Amino acid sequence: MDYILSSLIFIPLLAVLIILCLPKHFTQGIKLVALLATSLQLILSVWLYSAFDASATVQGYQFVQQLNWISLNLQSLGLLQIQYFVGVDGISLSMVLLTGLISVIGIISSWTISKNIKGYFALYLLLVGSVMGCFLALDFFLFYLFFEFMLLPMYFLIGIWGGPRREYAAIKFFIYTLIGSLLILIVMIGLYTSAFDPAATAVRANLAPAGQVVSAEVVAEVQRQVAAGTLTGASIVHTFSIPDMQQAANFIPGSILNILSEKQLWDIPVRYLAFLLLFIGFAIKLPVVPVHTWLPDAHVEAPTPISVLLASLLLKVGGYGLFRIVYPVFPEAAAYYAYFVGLVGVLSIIYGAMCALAMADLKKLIAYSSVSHMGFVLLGLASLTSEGTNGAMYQMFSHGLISAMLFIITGVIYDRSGSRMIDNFRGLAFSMPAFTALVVVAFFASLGLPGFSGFIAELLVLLGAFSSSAVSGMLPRWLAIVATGGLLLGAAYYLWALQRMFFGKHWVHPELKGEPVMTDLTKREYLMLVPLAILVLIFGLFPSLLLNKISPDINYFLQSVLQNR
Amino acid sequence: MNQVAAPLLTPEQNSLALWALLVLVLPLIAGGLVLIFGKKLPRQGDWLAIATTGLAFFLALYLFFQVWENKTVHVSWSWFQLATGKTSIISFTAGVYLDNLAVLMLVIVTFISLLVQVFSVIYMHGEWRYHHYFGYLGIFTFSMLGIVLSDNLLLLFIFWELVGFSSYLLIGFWYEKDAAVLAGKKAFLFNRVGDIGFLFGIFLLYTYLQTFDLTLLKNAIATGVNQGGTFIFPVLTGQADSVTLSYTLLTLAGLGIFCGCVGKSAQFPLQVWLPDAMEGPTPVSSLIHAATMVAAGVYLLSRCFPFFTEDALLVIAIIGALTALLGALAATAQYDIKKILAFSTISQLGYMVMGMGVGAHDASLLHLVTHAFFKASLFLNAGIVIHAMHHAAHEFSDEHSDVQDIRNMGGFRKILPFTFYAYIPAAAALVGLPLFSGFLSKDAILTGAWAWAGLMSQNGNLLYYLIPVFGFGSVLLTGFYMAKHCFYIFFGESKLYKEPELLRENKTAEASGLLLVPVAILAVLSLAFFFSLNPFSYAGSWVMQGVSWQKLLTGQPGLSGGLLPAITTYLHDASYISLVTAILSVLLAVVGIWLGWLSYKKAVTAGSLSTITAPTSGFSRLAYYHFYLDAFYEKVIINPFMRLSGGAAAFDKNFIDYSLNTFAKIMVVLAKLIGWVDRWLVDGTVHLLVKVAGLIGRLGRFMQNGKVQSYYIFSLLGLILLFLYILAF
Amino acid sequence: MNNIPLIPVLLLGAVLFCLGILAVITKRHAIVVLMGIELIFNAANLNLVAFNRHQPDLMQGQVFSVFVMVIAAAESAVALAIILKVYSYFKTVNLDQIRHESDV
Amino acid sequence: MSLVLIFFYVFGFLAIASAAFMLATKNVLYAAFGLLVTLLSLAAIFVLLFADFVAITQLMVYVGGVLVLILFGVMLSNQVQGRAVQSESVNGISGALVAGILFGGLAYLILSADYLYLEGINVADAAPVNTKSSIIAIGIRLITNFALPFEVASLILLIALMGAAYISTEDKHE
Repeated sequence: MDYILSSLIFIPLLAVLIILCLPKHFTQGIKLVALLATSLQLILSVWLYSAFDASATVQGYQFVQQLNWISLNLQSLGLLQIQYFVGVDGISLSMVLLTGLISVIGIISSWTISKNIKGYFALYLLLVGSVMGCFLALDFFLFYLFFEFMLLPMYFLIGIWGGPRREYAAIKFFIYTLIGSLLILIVMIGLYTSAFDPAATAVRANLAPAGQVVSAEVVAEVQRQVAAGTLTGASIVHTFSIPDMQQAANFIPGSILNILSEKQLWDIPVRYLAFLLLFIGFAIKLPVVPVHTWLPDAHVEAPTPISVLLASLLLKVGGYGLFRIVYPVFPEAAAYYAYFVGLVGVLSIIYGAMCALAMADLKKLIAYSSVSHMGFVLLGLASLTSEGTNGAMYQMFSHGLISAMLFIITGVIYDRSGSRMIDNFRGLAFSMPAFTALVVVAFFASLGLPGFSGFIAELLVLLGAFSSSAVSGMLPRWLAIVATGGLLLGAAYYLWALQRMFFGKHWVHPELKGEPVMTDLTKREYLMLVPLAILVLIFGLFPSLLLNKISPDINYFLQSVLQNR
Repeated sequence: MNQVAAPLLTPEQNSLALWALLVLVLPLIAGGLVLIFGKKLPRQGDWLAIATTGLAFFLALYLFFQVWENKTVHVSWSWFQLATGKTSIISFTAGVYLDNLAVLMLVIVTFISLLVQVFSVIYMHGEWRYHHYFGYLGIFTFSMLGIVLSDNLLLLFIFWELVGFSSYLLIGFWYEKDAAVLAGKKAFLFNRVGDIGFLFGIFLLYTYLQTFDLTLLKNAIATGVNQGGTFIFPVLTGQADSVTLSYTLLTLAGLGIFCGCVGKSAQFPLQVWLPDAMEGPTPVSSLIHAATMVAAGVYLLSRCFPFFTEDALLVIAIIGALTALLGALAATAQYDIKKILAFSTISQLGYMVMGMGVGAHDASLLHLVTHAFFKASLFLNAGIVIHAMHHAAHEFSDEHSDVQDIRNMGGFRKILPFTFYAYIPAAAALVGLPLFSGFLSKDAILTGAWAWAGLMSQNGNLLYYLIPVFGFGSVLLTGFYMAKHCFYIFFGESKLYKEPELLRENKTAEASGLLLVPVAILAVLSLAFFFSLNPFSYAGSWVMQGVSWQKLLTGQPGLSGGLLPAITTYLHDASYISLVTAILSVLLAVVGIWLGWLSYKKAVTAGSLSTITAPTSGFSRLAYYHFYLDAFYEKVIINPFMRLSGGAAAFDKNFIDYSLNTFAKIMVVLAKLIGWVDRWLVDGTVHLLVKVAGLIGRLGRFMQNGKVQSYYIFSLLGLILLFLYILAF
Repeated sequence: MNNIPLIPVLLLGAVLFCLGILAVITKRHAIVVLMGIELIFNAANLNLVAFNRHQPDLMQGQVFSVFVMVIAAAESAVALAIILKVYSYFKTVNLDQIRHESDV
Repeated sequence: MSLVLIFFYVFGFLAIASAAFMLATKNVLYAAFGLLVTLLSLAAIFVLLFADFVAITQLMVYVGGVLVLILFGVMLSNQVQGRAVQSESVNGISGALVAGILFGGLAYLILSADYLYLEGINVADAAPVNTKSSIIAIGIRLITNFALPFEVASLILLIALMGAAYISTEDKHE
């Protein structure tokens, strides 16, 4: 199974081609192809999860596939080298698993889409494939390619299949994310001009035979020679490889992002500036207050399955980018700005929760709760402690599951009544008891009730943030204390929503179109919600299922950041 | 990192731990099954829930006899691990810890849970969501047992939250009633406020001592050396250096943990949720909001006793005393039977907490146990009364009268004699009359408080005596409100429903046996005899001896240092305190009862019994509205916060989004402007060039018109120009 | 003296030349244009002959005027042949019309 | 004023007038006759300028050849029977302008040129009058100094005649 990662990426893309070949009215076939492709992806990702060896090596990218893709000789500027470089480690593993899961759920949720089915499913699978690519790419260029590739299908999925203000939302989403990508692009180019690939350089400088694995000594020798300035110009092979960029020794002396160069721009070291740019780029995706306003609009206008994908997967790309690129490449800037990052995280937690408290639209409430919960990711990351970083990763995974549930729940209500306003419903527990039970599960999971995965994540994050001042010295304690307010607020808005919508005497606003019949869940909806609920419970009771797999790699990440700060 | 310093586990210990686990999960399994399949099971599965709880109870008894005064069992398993540092791992464990206190609580919880479930079979009969009720109870029992069995603070916190959740479900069981749903929400949120403080306490301990495990923490604390305001802890397992912690930080950690107790045990200032929680079914109030869950705070204090510094204990004592007094005061003005009991619960919990604070650790636990029985009994009795009232109200199709208002009752001594005789011992125990269990425990707490005050005030500060004074004051008030409401309920004439038979199940039986048996058992257990062979002295109580700090804390009082031994010594020296306390408390209780009788008489003569109105005057109004704490929170915290939230949302919409949109609009305008420039300047220039070129072209075309003569003209013109050029230059 | 001064002769030549040009330019009839050309030739000849009066050594003026006449004769022969051919083709010798008709 | 000069002016005027008539008339035949008069007048002027051979050649070639050719052309290209061959004018203004400017220029040049500086030209006083015919001199020059141009001219004449003959033949295959 050497090609498992590539299959994960390209199965959906292949399915896109198949769907495009199918006749437009053959809707069942199109849906089945999409379901099959995503199911295959799920099976492969579960297989990947089971085959992933957590104990193997300290820095283990596994199932690596590395092919030269674009190679351009720029004469004195060296060699431009873009690779098809994919691999999986603990950090990406959880996200791959999540992507596999959520994409199947999303397909089931998309089953009722009736408008231009062919286009919808083609775009959907394109999106899924790009997300998967994003999580697996180890070449920055490849990552960026997939990152940008996600934008387009998302734009159309919101803009065509969305609600009444879909154009506004789609454009807002597009512009926000595009600005983020631009910032990332700037830093990517800067990194590219600064970093080199020691192994390929060795081959090019005839220090090692081609076609063989370059030994560590030769790599060290090349790094030494480049640092000494004896290897320069044409013989240096520039690289986009993220693992290469993570080592300070792989930066060309005198280049703008070399850690020793101390170049400054507006009195800020360029590396710090690059960190900030990258951080903002990914923070927009995460999203983080105050660059979060695309999220509520996009969520409210997007159709249910797309909301699910957006909340469960796309937001995670931002956090994943921080883990995979921003922190390891700029560890000293990360340490320098830890306070700032933590502060922004706490701001998101509290501000998002407060906004959620004031929302009258259930979907908006959940969207803001996403902002709040993703703040925990930042807080955990900023703490730079084992607990915090593991918690942040776990929060990404857990939020992926829980937010999927939450958005499906709003979809269920919207499907029946065409409204999502909290005030339009009372006492839904009477007409939809099973649904209400699942809503209670989802809400309590999201507000961090022990036993559900969200609790473990938030506990670890808060623990990390709290102990950070004593352990890594990153965050002051009050940040954690304020962040805990998010737990309280989370409980407040969820319980309030529960009270207003589901309890009390049964009543549905009479002016809703067609006097909706609030029937209980259909089989299809059970099929989406119940597995998610079970997973949320399982990962809440047995966090070792995931943490034991990912924590060695997260620890490696953490130690490399802490050593290089 | 913190490999559990595992004592060699014998197979016996392992098996005991597994039995304990079985006790833990039995109610959960039953609850889950009933929840999911309840509708399909015969009798909606209540028998399943009761049977498993019964089984759990017997298993608990087995564990009790194995462990009590015999051994402690501590088994822990790795739950999940995080890699950290070079090679080490952080291990989060989950384990079972059985000692005297744990097994005692195990028995109490399973026992009361069993009784309450039996009681509920009739009480909740015909309820629309009958099986949900038993499912929720199962979940609750599971969570409560989890608190009791947990060997570390994290696990304890988890179950702590879970009991909050099951409490939320049960309070809001009748979710068609808005008040019930609101009460559930309020309970959960107020609990969460406390829990967050609890979390900080745990975090503080974890940050410096690197473990959640209670035993390890206790051991670590025990090794701490107090050096003038800071504690120095020697090298702990897996740590490089010794840890130095300031006294303040440790006090804060202790107060953090105490916050959990404040929330769950309804202490001042978070006690407001408990009266509202009475919206839940009465058996639930009995089990959760009287006997077990609310007492969990006291259990927590006992478990974490070594982590409290002297200052922390002082705060605990003050809060406890204040709560006891405030609860009692509020109870005097209530007329709702459940509200009275709820406030009395608050007051009694205040006693226990105060007991913990003053170092009367074992007395406090004794009160926990005795209170669990008599308060459960009171609530169940109240349940029967309410049930009867409902019955009558149903017969009369009376939907307006408040069936829980004691002014609507009266004369039940004759109508429901059995209930009366079950109610009185429990009430007497609550008031603290001799021969009843409450006397023992209350006496113990008050003695402890007095001794503590005496010890502390040796520096001349007599303010410490306020604590026992508050305690004694509460005794008086307790006597007053208990007597008063007993007179209202059981004496005189039935005010609302004159026909006694309407209130009874049938002519022969006042209520179903399933209601009466649990009540009877609990009433019997309100007698002091069961807790101490000498019903006048708590000193010989087997419970107190079993849960004394020497035994529970293995003789390590922890951060409070010499306080506990000093109190013991002080009490030993001033043995009169015990006697005086006993006499004084009984005296106060009797005075209270007499005052209650006077108040009842006065009401009867004034004829104000039948006027169902809220008190309008002065203090009683203040007490009736619970000192306006709710309104205070509403006005000072919740409303401003909601406004702030609305402000945040408006800020989001009107500022961030607005500025964004404005920015976008400016960009669009700019783009339009640039578009205009593009069209008129850039394009214009190009068009001009095109026009010029076209003109030239047209000129060229005019010349190249295919007419040979024109060509001739032009060539001649050219010639002329050439001439002119030559001539001119 | 019966000598004719140079300048009046040259002016006469200039006048005839210009009239010839005017004919070439303005006339639409091909043959009239041809006439204009002949006129121009004659004006040139007049100049040649006039200058020959003042530089008679080699008689080059007169000799060349003879050449010019030869060329003119040849030219007019060819031109008329062409005109006739054009006429048989377009049925007109009007220059503008010929242009229009060949413009298809 | 000598008689020669008077004659010159008379013939000069006649030449200009007839040329102008040629321009002015619309009738092509009239124009041809106007040209005839011009040519004749020029022949007379040639005589006055002591170029008897040129004058005779003018009469023979132009009047006898070219003009007859033109007349033939006029007649052959005139389909309309019984009506004068018309020729309109175009480009009146521009043509007059150009011609006027040209004339002005030429006149300016002629009048302002300083002939004294030209080698071998005497403006005021022409060369000694050689009353003898110029035929001998021309003949000698033609076969001595200007033999080559003479031959070339004859060749051109030949080619032109052949060309004219070729062009005017009807296409057989048409």
